[in-house]
Amino acid sequence: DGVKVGMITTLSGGGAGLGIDVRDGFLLAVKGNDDIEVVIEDDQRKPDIAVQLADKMIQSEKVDVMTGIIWSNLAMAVVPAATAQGKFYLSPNAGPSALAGKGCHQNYFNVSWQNDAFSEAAGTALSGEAGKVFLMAPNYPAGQDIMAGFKRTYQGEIAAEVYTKLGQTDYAAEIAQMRASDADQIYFFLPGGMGISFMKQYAGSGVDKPVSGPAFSFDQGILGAIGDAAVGAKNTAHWSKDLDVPGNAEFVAAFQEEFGRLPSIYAAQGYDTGLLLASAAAKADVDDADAFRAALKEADFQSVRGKFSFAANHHPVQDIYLREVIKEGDLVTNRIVGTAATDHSDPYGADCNL
Amino acid sequence: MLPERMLNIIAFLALPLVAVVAVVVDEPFTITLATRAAILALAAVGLNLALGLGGLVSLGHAVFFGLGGYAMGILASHAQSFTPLDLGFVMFDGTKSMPIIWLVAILVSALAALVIGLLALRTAGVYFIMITLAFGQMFYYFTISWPAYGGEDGLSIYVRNSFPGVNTLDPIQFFGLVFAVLAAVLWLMGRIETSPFGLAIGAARQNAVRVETVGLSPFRLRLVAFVISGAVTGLAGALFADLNRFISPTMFSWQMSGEFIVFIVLGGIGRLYGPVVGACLFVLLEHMLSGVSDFWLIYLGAVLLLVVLFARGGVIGALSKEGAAHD
Amino acid sequence: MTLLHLERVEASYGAAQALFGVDLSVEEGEVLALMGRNGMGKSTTIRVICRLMKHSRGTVHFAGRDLAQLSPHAAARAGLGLVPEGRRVFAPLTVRENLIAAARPGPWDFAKVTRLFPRLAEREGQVARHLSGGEQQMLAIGRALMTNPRLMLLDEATEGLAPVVRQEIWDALDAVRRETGLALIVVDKSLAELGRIADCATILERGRSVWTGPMSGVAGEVANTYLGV
Amino acid sequence: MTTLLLIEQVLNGLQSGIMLFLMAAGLTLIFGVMGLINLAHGSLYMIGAFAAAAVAAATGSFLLALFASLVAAAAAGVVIELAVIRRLYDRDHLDQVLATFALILILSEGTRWLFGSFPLYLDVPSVLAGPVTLPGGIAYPAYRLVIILVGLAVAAGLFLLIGRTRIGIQIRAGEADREMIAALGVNISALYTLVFALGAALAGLAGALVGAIQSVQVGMGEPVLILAFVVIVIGGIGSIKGALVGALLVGLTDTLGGVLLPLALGGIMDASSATSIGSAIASMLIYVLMAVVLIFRPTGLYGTA
Amino acid sequence: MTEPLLDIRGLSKSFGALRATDDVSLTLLPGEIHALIGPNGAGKSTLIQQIAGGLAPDAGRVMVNGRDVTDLGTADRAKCGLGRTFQISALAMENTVLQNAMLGAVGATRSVWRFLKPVMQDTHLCAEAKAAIERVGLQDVAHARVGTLSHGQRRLLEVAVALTLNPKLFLMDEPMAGLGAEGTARMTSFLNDLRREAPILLVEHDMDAVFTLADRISVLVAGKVIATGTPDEIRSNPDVRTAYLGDEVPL
Ligand SMILES: Nc1ncnc2c1ncn2[C@@H]1O[C@H](COP(=O)(O)OP(=O)(O)OP(=O)(O)O)[C@@H](O)[C@H]1O
Ligand SMILES: Nc1ncnc2c1ncn2[C@@H]1O[C@H](COP(=O)(O)OP(=O)(O)OP(=O)(O)O)[C@@H](O)[C@H]1O
Ligand SMILES: [Mg+2]
Ligand SMILES: [Mg+2]
Repeated sequence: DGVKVGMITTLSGGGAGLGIDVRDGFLLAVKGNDDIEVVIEDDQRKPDIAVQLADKMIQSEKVDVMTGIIWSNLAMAVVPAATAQGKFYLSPNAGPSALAGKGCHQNYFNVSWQNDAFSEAAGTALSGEAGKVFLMAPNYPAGQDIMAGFKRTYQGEIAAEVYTKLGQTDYAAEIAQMRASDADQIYFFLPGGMGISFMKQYAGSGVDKPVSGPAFSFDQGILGAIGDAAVGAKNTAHWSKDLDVPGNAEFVAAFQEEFGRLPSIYAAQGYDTGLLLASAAAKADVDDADAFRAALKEADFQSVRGKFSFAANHHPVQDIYLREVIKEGDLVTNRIVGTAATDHSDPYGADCNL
Repeated sequence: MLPERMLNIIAFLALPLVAVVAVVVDEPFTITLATRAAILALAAVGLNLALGLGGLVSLGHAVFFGLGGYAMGILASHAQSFTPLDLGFVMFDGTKSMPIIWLVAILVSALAALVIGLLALRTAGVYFIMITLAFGQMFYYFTISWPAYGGEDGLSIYVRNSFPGVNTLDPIQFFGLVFAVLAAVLWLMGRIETSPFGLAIGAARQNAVRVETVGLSPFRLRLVAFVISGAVTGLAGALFADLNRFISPTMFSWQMSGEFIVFIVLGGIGRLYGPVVGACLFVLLEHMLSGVSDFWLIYLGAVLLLVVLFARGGVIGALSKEGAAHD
Repeated sequence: MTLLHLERVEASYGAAQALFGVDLSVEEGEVLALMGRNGMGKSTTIRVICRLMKHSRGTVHFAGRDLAQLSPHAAARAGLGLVPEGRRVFAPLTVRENLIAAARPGPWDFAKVTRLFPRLAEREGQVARHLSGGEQQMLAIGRALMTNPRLMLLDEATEGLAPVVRQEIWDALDAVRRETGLALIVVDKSLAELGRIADCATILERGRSVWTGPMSGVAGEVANTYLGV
Repeated sequence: MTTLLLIEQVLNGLQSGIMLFLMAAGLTLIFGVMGLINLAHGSLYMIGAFAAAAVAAATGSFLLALFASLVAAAAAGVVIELAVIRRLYDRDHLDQVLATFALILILSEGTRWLFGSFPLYLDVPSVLAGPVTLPGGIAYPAYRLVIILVGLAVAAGLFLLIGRTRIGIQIRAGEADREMIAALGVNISALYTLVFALGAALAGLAGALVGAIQSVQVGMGEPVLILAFVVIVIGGIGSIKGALVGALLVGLTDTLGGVLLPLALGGIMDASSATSIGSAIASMLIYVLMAVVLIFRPTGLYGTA
Repeated sequence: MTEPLLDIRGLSKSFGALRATDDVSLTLLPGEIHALIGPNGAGKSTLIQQIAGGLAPDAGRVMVNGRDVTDLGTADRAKCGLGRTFQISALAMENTVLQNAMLGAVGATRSVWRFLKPVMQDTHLCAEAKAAIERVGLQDVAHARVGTLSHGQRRLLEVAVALTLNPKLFLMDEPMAGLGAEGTARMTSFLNDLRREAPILLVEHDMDAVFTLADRISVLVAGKVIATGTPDEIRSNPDVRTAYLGDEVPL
């Protein structure tokens, strides 16, 4: 018999785009695979609903593996309880530091990134050339994690560090601070609509310091909404649609064919998660937990990011690229301009006793 | 058309019936759903005292729900990690015992309700709605950016707390416990509603001047109702945290407060069992519709809309002969 | 010509029937006193005429039109002016705004109404909530006049007014009626004052019209049986 | 912080206040004047933004996009009023809350169904794209100046409509006693449909104007909804002047709080806790403002009991 | 001379430029009905409000039963024995007639802080409430919701609620308003008896009732008391006739 997967992700409301990408990528990867049965539920981006759904997956659906959660806070609500009950959890997005360090678990596999990863890579890549950097992020754990990641690796001066309200839409005050500061460069993390608002307003302000950030603010799903204002911005990610590794071009084409839009990093992560699962299911019976775990650990699949393996704490070891936002005809998209970090893994693994 | 009393009995017994059937056919998740419904009902029953009887439309009851939840989370996490909680004047080891947690949840939320009530009850009507919302938002943003207990990420309590004589890890036993609390609170609320206090607070909703001229202070009546109401919702918060074994700032969000109001209006304002029926129905709809399509919220919206437009007095009002309990 | 005609009108508040068969008619320029003890259906009858309530049986015709077809505002525009029981002035609006909200073209305008009630001119900018009871009553009457109706319905319109003012109002309405042919339906408790202004009377008892006749007939036996005086 | 920067931040606060007023204007009319609690205000705001984005994408004209936002939101307003709202005027506030809450679900998800789950592109017209230089050497985005002008124009227009015209008086009379104003011959149903549509159109216009410098996405209306209520309540329900003052206060508090608090706290604690605590408090600040205003003036700054 | 139960001294209240009550002093003696009449807007309701505690006076004192109550709130004044009725009915419209009367009884007996015993099963409170309802003749509609009562019935209920308080004195603002001829006659004879229990300060525009009932009459014009005296004195006072009575009341 095959593997039953419970996917809990955000499919309704404002944050649905990310969940839909993860779901579609995942389904694309396991399409036609009879070994894998998928049950999907919508968490509405509410932690308590996610917890309920996890209970449902475990108690009623009797799934073997869970996946799908987009947001750190929902992951924190669901993952520990699920893994404690012997289920496998594959994270297609979100990697809170707590689950990478002391809170790591043998059944928890992160197929995306630890929250700090992109900004650590950015810190490395920008060191030396960027001069003084102005940091900005929303005031919540993921925002603080990501800025901490940047500061950990950046070897240069931080001109200022500003934390904004989560969900803020007007950045006039921050932009004025940027203008007045002696920073040479802006590094920011503002996911979703916050990033769109900031980039548009920044473009209209006449401040012309270069901007960069982790890929979340420059992903395919939102670049269309930012438009030309984003062109030229640098960002770091483990994947890009022009990444020249086996299988990537096919994935991009298949995704576009199937869903009529370009894949985002979330779609790529969902896809990789699906591939990982399929690779393990082909090797081991999920009822034999140790064997299945070992099969997952091997990560024996062709990731669309190229080389991919798990560190001891079951978090990825992967390359992270520097991308630049460009215009291809009418399309605003990313192009790889360099490698920001090779075989990057997170610093929390030291606290994990796996 | 049934008499309202019959409906109430049916509504009340439906929950344990579902839970017991779920045990028989081995569907533990259904028990979890029933437990969730019962706890949300309890929170809304609390609000109903202020809102239905006292006319105090609080859009900030999530404050008490959240405080109950954080009382549980903080006590249990300290007990779990064996790090005492330093309150400045005493050190406290934390606890995993439900009765103590409940007591703390009730006291903390009652205290908060007292303070918020003292300030908010100076206003009335829509202003009251908004000032309670303001307090809710303050707590919400505070907990989001307060790192000690997880900030926005929230806090997991991996093992459910204990109650003497009950195996709380067993879904049906935990349900039984929750349901017993709900039953007790409903009984209490029923008594309060018909008591002299209930008569007076109900009259204060309709005509404060009238209450004053018979020598009663509407402010004091409302404050007491608000405190009791907050305490009950706080207790529900502690239970909710225990159901999920998890707390997070969303317990403080205005959407949470809004949902409590939705339960009450859905079931029928001014009815003792209104919140119970409303919460059960809402949980049921949420559960059944979410599988239908990605756009299931449209259907949920449509159902709610139909109820407001065509079922005056909520679901109970529509099904019983009595119609609107009051306007 | 008959201006208003009700025939066998019945009406209910939800399940509770309040009117069981009311017949009455008002001629152009006529003043009808609608009488009866408390709770007999006077206000309900008035509400039915103004379409604030739907009748369940019977017919209501006004100026040749079937009022059942009209919405309240259309009925008002057809020429009905209401001074409702309990005043119902627009509390948050000023005196001037209360009057302007209702205005429709005709002989009655702001200047003329405030000439009738000088007190309203003095309180022009004050919100109606803070008027004295009697001032609110004046405002309610003035407001109905501003619509320049053909038939005015006054439900206890002089309740709470000082005797001098009441006299002035009746005199004024009487004068208007002579000038413009305004018809009135008056509900009022003072038999003496009604006697001076009304031409005829209809008496209600438990939701039925039980007596109709000239105002002078409301005395002695009739008054005793139906009104308890 | 230099004086010039402080002045610029005060300006930012004021302009963000006017932007808030623009977002709250439709609600001022529907909630403040008609007395209807319309939680779907944010959804109408969103509809305006989406309509504008769709038309701008199709035609490339920002003016047409603005026009589309007005028309789409007004049309949605008329449909909603006729189908739902009209049955709610004589109901409890709570029924209105529940019904318009249901409308949020339907409208948001309906929009997502039509336009997909991803944010749409809507940008300021190219003539207004860059900054202009204000006296004192402050560079200021030209488009924001336009928003300020539109906001002030809307404020003036509403003030005149509500306070000075007969229609405004009749709307307010209708809010006080609907049955009575109908009995005086005013077609209050038609009037209310009209006003609701106007309120919706204002919400839609704000969605398009503000959407051009923010993100056009499902759910964009919800924070706006709460802020709009905060603004109106601080100012006092029913008062246009109050709404404007409330909006400016909220804008100033929010902007200056976020900028100054971390600085101020920097004097008494280390820099990183100052930024995190400072911005934590700053995010609560407008709610503290609202609570304080209501505690001392229970009916808002310009409201009457 | 007996001590006045109500003694007000120099009460003044202005709204902006308008002096609604201007240095008003009057007393209410045991067993009397003291009528307060005057043109519309003269300040009668404003005066009653200041006595009952709904409005704070700008100047002056209010003494009830020898106690200065000027600084007390409405509820506390009610506890001191002030019973009042309103010009516009203030009742709990969704409740029944009996429940409204019960509320008075609850207030009077200070039994509101009881949370568990059903109020309708309290025989003592019920008896009080029913007695009051019977006295005003509303026993037939005791279980009807107030919202379904006619205007006149509501006026009677106002009085009944005041009765349940067993007040030391009554303030009544236009109790006859809206009552038919028959109702007015009944109310008149009812108040006539009531004065033996507690004196009444009566504001009323029904001159028949006022001249039948009042022991003393004060006339308020533009916030000032222009005359106080027996009905006969007032009837023949030419100032009062021009300001208020007109030729309604025959000499
Ligand atoms: N809103 C209502 N709901 C139910 N019944 C009502 C309502 N209003 C009035 N009634 C009933 O209808 C009957 C007629 O009332 P109506 O108000 O027409 O009497 P009325 O003759 O005007 O009396 P009054 O002189 O006291 O004003 C009364 O028995 C009353 O109880
Ligand atoms: N809150 C207020 N603000 C401004 N003016 C007020 C206020 N309350 C009352 N007034 C004015 O004070 C005057 C006295 O009002 P009051 O209600 O005391 O009159 P009254 O003698 O009871 O008259 P009536 O017999 O008509 O009821 C009126 O002219 C009224 O307009
Ligand atoms: Mg009547
Ligand atoms: Mg008065």
